[in-house]
Amino acid sequence: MNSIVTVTGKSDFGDICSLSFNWDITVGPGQFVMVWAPGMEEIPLSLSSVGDVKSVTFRIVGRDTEALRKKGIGDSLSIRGPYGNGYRTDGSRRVLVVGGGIGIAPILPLMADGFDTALAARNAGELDFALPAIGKAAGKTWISTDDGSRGFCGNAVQLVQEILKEQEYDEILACGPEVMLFFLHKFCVDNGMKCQMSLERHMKCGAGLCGSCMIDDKRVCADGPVFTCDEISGMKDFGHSKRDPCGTRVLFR
Amino acid sequence: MNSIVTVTGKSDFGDICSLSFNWDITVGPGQFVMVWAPGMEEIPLSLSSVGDVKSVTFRIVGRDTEALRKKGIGDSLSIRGPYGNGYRTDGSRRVLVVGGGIGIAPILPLMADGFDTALAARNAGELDFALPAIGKAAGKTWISTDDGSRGFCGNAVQLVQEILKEQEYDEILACGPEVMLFFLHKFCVDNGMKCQMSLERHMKCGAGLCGSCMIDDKRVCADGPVFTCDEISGMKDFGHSKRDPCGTRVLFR
Amino acid sequence: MDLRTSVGSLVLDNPCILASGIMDETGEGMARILRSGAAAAVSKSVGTNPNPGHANPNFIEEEGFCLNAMGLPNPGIEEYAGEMRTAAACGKVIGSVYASSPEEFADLAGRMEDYGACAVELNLSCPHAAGFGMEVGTDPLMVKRIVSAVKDAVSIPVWSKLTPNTHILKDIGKAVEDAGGDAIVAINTLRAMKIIPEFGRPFLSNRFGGLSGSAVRPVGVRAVYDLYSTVSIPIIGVGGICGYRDALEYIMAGACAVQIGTAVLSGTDIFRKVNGGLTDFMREYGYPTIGEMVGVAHE
Amino acid sequence: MDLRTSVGSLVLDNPCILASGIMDETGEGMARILRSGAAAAVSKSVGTNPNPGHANPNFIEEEGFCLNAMGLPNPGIEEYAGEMRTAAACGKVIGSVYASSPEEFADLAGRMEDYGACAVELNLSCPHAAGFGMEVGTDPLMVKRIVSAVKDAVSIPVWSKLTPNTHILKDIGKAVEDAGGDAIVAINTLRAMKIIPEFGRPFLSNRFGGLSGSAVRPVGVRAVYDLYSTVSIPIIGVGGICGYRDALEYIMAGACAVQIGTAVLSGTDIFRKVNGGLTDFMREYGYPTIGEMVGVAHE
Ligand SMILES: Cc1cc2nc3c(=O)[nH]c(=O)nc-3n(C[C@H](O)[C@H](O)[C@H](O)COP(=O)(O)OP(=O)(O)OC[C@H]3O[C@@H](n4cnc5c(N)ncnc54)[C@H](O)[C@@H]3O)c2cc1C
Ligand SMILES: Cc1cc2nc3c(=O)[nH]c(=O)nc-3n(C[C@H](O)[C@H](O)[C@H](O)COP(=O)(O)OP(=O)(O)OC[C@H]3O[C@@H](n4cnc5c(N)ncnc54)[C@H](O)[C@@H]3O)c2cc1C
Ligand SMILES: Cc1cc2nc3c(=O)[nH]c(=O)nc-3n(C[C@H](O)[C@H](O)[C@H](O)COP(=O)(O)O)c2cc1C
Ligand SMILES: Cc1cc2nc3c(=O)[nH]c(=O)nc-3n(C[C@H](O)[C@H](O)[C@H](O)COP(=O)(O)O)c2cc1C
Ligand code: FES
Ligand code: FES
Repeated sequence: MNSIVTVTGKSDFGDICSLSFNWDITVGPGQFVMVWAPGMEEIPLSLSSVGDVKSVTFRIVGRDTEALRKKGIGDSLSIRGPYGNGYRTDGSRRVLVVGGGIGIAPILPLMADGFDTALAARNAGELDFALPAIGKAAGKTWISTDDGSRGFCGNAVQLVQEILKEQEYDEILACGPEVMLFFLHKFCVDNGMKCQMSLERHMKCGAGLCGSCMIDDKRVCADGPVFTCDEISGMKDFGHSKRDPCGTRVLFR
Repeated sequence: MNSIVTVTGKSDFGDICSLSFNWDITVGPGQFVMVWAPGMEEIPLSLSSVGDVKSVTFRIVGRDTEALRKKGIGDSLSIRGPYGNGYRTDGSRRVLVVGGGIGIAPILPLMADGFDTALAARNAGELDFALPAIGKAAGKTWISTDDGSRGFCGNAVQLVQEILKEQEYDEILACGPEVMLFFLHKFCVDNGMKCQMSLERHMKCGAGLCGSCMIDDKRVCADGPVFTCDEISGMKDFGHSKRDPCGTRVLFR
Repeated sequence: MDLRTSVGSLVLDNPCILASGIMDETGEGMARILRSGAAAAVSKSVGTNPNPGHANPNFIEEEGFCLNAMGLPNPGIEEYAGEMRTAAACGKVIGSVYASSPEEFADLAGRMEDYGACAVELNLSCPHAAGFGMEVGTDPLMVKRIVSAVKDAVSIPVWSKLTPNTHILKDIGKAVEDAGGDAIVAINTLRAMKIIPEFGRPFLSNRFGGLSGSAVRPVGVRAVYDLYSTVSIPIIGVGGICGYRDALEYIMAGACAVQIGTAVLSGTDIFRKVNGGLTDFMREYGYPTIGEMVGVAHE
Repeated sequence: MDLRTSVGSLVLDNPCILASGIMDETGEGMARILRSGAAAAVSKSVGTNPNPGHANPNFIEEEGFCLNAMGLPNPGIEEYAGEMRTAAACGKVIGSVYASSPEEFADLAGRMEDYGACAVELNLSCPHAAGFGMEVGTDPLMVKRIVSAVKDAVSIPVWSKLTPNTHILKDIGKAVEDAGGDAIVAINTLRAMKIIPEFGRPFLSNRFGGLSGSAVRPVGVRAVYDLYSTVSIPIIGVGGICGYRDALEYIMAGACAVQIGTAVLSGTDIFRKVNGGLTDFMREYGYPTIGEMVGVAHE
């Protein structure tokens, strides 16, 4: 069932755009929706806020995100979902949340929930969209940029290493580019830390039927998008290959 | 949606048979179900008990009631419903329940609820099926037979007249042959009493769609089968004509 | 907002019509629906002779759909005169008829005109009546002959109700148009069956029945969309309409009016509810008339 | 209770098969379903060349049904070899293929045999792929030629998956049988459409799609019942099976096995649940084997 929602808020930060809307459905951090309006293809986007007002925050990377950014207050969107499992947090573990690049968007709800958070981006500008959330964060926040233009100079994994020098955590909840997650996962395994990571694959149905989003025998849309450290350890495709819209295996660069 | 239920109890009283079964659905007194098993046509029957164990009690008058009587403990029945509105009782009025002939079956749940009850039948034998219920009744009960073989000698309307000499009531809830209801309704109107009466017409869908059970512009299955004094007063067909399975109007004898 | 619409020359106060076979075996049943906000009511499909229809059980409701095999019960065209007159006194009534030959169709249609019908609807689509309905309505040549014969016999508009149980719906639609038919009604029910495992046999006495309700809406909307791209005569949409958004799907697919059947299960106020929802929608989305919405989904 | 059944010469551990197009674009997806209790899995329908399918949106779930227009995405028969081998190593895999000519069908089927398929399923029924599926599968002569060509090309059993979007299903079934087809699979989805009123246009990028899920079950059961009374080759039932009683409807209508698609939405344990329910039912109602239940609703 899709819902037709009306855009009630919009912010633009360079090539990152955020649209908010009222949608009366319970959603957990890490869950995603399929977003559509005439003139674009339907695309999966994580929810970047999950309270009474919901939002999606996306980087303009191609035709559909470009079309979506053209939407303004009062425009209608088709929203299918929420889909996927989301992050599981039960308060029994000390959790560090890690977001990289546009992968910060899906972890904003965790930040709003008060978890300590590490944010990594290429440069200061790419973090602008997260500043309002950082301002309101109840937990600790750390920042790194590849070029050192804001916060610690280095990547997400390096930032996490720094943080762990001053503070102890049992588990990492992360979202970001697969290459970042690949090394972060390796770091967790090497250091005996638990983790949950949100993965991405090409999605069509979003609901677990069509099989276009498989990593090994897992459906990213329905069995994920958030997978545990152990699940990821068993994935031959992780960091290695994905499927194109035909289902053909494509190796990462 | 039909339910397949298993017969758990059976009693036979001459040409009247009662089948009970477990059916986990909330039903009110006066509601009915469509009952079927292979080898018979589906027929409407009121529920003669509406607690955890439900039952139907029917007179054998033709092929389908004959087929249904052949069912025994352990046999399966298809039950559709419950359909119809049932009697409305809110405790604010002093109520006398009146059942005539097999029309006693649908009012047994009201008797079980503690209402005072008048039962009328052709002869003593035709009341046998109600004896267990009479034994357990918390309210007052009166009986009449046309031939005087049990209780007061006379018909239902005459019995009601007798009862009203000793006791006051605000409303009559009745079920029985249309000719009995016709005169009882006239009695109520003449004496300024409220009433609710359960009517019958040929039923197919039972659910309010097909229009085969109409009395004037009312669907007996969905707007009834229980109608109020005022509703009945406006019915030209009441006591006058019914429809055959083709929809052709047929005058009562 | 103006809910008025027209099906060819027939102007309706709103786009909601009672579908054939629903509370319309009697004149007073149709009259009630006309008082409940429907712009018109289609009569029960009536044949030459009285017909008790199939034996019970002939109906079952499940979540999302109903299955029925009433088998076209009706008192016959002679007896039905009174019902039509009662209903026609209260508003617009479309007389539905079924037959197995062009001549019989023409004869029945003529009678319906005499009885005061404002249009006649040819049942070329019932999926559970041997020798009638879709058995005649899936042969384009036969359809053409039937529609022509009826057109010759009456002066009121002639609607043809088609079945979705075919891969040649467009051909049948063309046949109706070629024969001079005034409008197409789509869809009738889908041929279907329910089996009760515990009994090891079909539930309906006729074994086969027709599927209606929400479940068939996407099929009906598609059928109307297909027809709208094929014929230029008006189309009336029917199948699974339970609310105003469902009605809009049909209208935007190309229907200038809709019929509501199974949703009467939810109450006879369904017509008022749909009309209310349409009014609000048109105000919010800036459509001044129903006509402006017809077929927009083709753009 | 013995859940074993056979489709012609092919013996299955239980009657539940994964339907084509569901989690079967990859070999590991099929392998997982085989581990989840399905007796066999039908592959995604594969064509000669890689095909990305229709653009998003191409799927929507509503209460009681799904609508999809995936458009037969697949990596092409060449590339699919690896997926088939992965799956076939874990159990029985039926290779589904689509094409527009008998020769192409024969070629693809031969490749599937080479890849280890235990049977091949001809997609003569997809309702939303121009030039394929039901566009070839509603012409009995064409169907006969396709089945004959494939029969000549392979030695594994040849199943034909038919569309319910036609009034000549029995004729098509007969054509399959006459051409030596080993089994019939019924049904594929119903051609359907959803329109979004607020946008005034169809939801699916392809506009038309296929209806699946509970809503189509009564149509599927009817189709199997119709076919069982017409042909004597085995029938596999599919469409809206969400529980064991749904599977029983198909079996009693005449199917010796069933396929499950949309209900995978409720979890991949659906195969185990249906098999569990069947076992309990057979114990309670005294059916020693699946075979004893096949077609009983015809008696
Ligand atoms: C579960 C999930 C959650 C996501 N959440 C976000 C988010 O919160 N913010 C955000 O900016 N992006 C998110 N994405 C990625 C987002 O879907 C793509 O950026 C978007 O689809 C690009 O579309 P495009 O037409 O603009 O670009 P295109 O030029 O079409 O594609 C650019 C790249 O985007 C990816 N992509 C395109 N279509 C799809 C598709 N149907 N499914 C998955 N990936 C696709 C591919 O990697 C492709 O190479 C998420 C993806 C997934 C799977
Ligand atoms: C709402 C309602 C509740 C009823 N409750 C009871 C009850 O609790 N106990 C009971 O004994 N009887 C009840 N009846 C009547 C019962 O349905 C009939 O006695 C039964 O259908 C007779 O079927 P038959 O084949 O045995 O007789 P038939 O020989 O077929 O018919 C005998 C008479 O029964 C009536 N009848 C037959 N079929 C139907 C039908 N489909 N719908 C309505 N009436 C029909 C007709 O008046 C007919 O003349 C009820 C009827 C209705 C409408
Ligand atoms: C109980 C019932 C009886 C019907 N009888 C007829 C009929 O006599 N003639 C006809 O053309 N259609 C008949 N139909 C079909 C409806 O008119 C309508 O085409 C179909 O049910 C789909 O619409 P819906 O989903 O709104 O019910 C009947 C449908 C039902 C449910
Ligand atoms: C997402 C999706 C994709 C499908 N793809 C195919 C396909 O490639 N080939 C095919 O023959 N059937 C395909 N089908 C049809 C199913 O195999 C099945 O026939 C139909 O969905 C009815 O069964 P169900 O109600 O159990 O899903 C697809 C169905 C769905 C929902
Ligand atoms: S996108 Fe279809 S299974 Fe995940
Ligand atoms: S029995 Fe069908 S409307 Fe009452």
